[in-house]
Amino acid sequence: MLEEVIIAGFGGQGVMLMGRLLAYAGMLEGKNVAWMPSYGPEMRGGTANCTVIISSEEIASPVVPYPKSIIVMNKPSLDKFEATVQKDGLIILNESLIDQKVNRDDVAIVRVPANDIANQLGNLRVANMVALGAYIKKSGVVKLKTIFKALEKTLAGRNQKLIDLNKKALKQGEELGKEC
Amino acid sequence: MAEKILMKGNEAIGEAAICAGCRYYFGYPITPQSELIAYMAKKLLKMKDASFVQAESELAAINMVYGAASTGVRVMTSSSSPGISLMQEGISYIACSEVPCVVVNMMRGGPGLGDIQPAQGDYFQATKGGGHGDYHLIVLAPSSVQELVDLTMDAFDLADKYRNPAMILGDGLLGQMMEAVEFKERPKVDLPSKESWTLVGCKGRKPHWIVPFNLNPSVLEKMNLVINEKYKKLKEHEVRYESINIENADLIIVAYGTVARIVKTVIQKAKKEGINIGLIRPITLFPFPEKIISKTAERIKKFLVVEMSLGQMIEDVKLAVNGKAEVNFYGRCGGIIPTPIEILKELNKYL
Amino acid sequence: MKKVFGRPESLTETPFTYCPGCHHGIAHRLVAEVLDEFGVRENTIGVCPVGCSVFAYLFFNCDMICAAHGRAPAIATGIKRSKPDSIVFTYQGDGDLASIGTAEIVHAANRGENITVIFINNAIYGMTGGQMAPTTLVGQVTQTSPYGRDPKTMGYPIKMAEMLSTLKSATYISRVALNKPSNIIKAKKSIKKAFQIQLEGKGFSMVEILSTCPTNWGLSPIEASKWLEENMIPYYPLGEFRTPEEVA
Amino acid sequence: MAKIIIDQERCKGCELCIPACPKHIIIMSENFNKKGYYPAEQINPEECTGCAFCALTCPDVAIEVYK
Repeated sequence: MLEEVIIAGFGGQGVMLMGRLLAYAGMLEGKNVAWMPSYGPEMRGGTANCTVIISSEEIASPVVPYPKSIIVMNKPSLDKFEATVQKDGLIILNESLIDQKVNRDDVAIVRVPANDIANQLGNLRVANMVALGAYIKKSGVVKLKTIFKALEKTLAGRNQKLIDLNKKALKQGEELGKEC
Repeated sequence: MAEKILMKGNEAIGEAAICAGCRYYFGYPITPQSELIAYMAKKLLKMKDASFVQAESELAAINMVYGAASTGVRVMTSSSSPGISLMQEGISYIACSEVPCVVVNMMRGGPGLGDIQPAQGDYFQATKGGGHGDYHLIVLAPSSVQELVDLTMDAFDLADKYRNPAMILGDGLLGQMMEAVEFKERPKVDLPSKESWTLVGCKGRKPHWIVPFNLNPSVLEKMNLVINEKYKKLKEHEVRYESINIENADLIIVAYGTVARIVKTVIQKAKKEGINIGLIRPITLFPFPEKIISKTAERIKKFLVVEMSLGQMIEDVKLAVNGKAEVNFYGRCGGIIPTPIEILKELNKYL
Repeated sequence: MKKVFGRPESLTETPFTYCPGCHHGIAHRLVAEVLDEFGVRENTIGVCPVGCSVFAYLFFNCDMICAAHGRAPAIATGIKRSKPDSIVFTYQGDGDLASIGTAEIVHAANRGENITVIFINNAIYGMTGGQMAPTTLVGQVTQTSPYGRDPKTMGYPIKMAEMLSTLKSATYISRVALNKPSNIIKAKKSIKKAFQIQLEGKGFSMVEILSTCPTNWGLSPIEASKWLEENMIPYYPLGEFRTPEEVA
Repeated sequence: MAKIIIDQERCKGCELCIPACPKHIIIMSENFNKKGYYPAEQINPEECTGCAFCALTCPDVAIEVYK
């Protein structure tokens, strides 16, 4: 198997963390993984993105111009990456912040009101986990259980409440991934 | 088996250095390798018999390395292209003094201040000396985070073995990306004692001198010849490369580091189109794997060199091929990474 | 009769290569005597610079390393950090310390590196044949200030001891001269104090030594000593600019 | 009783020891040494007090003092 996903949003939306959790989970499930950020001034400006590759084979190019999936957390990210998604690929979009139509009819699209759900959970910052939960369910690339494990390792030392909240958000996202 | 850890390239180098016994680091922040200096600060400032200094400049940093190395400890610095240029003075002195150390260059786009995206424009600087005078570094070119780990550890051994500075030549992409790595147990290597030359106080012996000059030309020539003997030995014993499908390919691509990984995707794509491509990936850039290239050129008559520069390693490939095959070039520069599709398009021109 | 003055053990037998009357020899001897008196010769690592004293490794009877021009304090930092129980000193001229190596000396002092710096200020570049130094006096004629140093375009001579004594981490900074026996005795005391501070682990120490360069000044050694007294000392006052008492 | 020994071959004839001597008993030799310098030499040795000012001033560590 080979999954190549680009996760994009604005700085502060936690897209880098989403990617890292995904890569971590891939590793825990015995796959080859690569996580690559777009670094530099871009990180401080409007958009940030990272690429995650999960593969049962040796990972060749870490640069992915045409990903199988994208998770876009804001409008500029959809504008930037919409056209690059491979045919029969997957777009997870944050419906809360993106009101425009997607012009692709050859890919699966999952709309997630990530910010709204996060808001209901009491912390806007877990919108990223909602979107990630939906992506995990839809793509099946790793198990949600493994993401939980990765979460515990990554956020080790932080308070348990925060981990529980993130898990809750992931589960809500998973539900949304099921529905479509 | 050691546990796998998900790590950023830059941090993996730092951990590998510490595993290799490096307790001294002197450096100056520069993108895209700043995670490495931060990692060393975090670790070394809490360790006993260790030291970390954020130097006032790269110039000072490399000279702190020079000083520490002269006492016989394992020591490292790291930077990216413009910072490495500033270090050249010190590197030349270190090479002349035959003092081992490890220098990491995570290359970025140049020349000048350039940009902060990955590039391979420092190949000439790294492999031809870089500073003034006749000297070479041992240059290792990793192409994955695991190799950053393994080659960093090897770099310390090679530096000690040959009393010569060794360089890890990576790029911003390798430094920034995360992959799963293992810090494997390594077999003990027999390395020469440093006792005969280190500066540790002259108790019970004559003073040692570390002197990177001699105003008598015939003595200086002899010093150069002694150093040159090491380069011959390096060429004989330490050449490393990876080869894929070089027995009966239609065309051989020569690429190193990040580009070599992209080329692996090209090879997969080409195979689907019925094109048979081989790869020679130099792992040591100095000593350069000229023999395998020369041997392959007797059989396969088409070569394509791909670099993130406007053509630097191609000169070494041409010297190795020595007219026996056609050598073509494709490169991007300024921080642009070539895509598999454009390389595929390019190589179709030569088939 | 007992020998009361002779060659210190911390100097090799090699005759100095300096010009007749050059004060480098006196400064070398004083440092060597201090190393002898503390009994630390076998635990000392010296860093020599680029300039006339590039050959200092031939004269000091301890482990020695040659630095690139200006970089001695950085090398000394590396040595001291990796071998903190050793005694480390740099021996630098005014081109080395006050021009090309200003960054290195300022930051070594500012980090409070536990090293001792011997800084020879003779107001001129000696080895390259008498060009203007950052410490060349106003009006002083050199190869590159043939009409005298003009502060309008060449700036004023840098007072390194005063400059560095503004740094909180510098523990001991003094200026001495070698132009007559009484000053030489004071210089020795100051150098001893500087090394004492290093031995006690108290941090950065520097002794600026006003010295002559008869050859490039175009004066006899005796005239040069007089010139130093009349011209250098008024601009570069002698004394201690920073002492451990102040730091504490 | 005091005495100095000037190493004639180390001396570069810089003359710094001459004004340093409070007894004015050091002069320059009329014979040059192997390096071609006129080295310093002592006259009236009985007047020497062993103050060592000459040795202190000598940049070539060419003077030994005995007391």
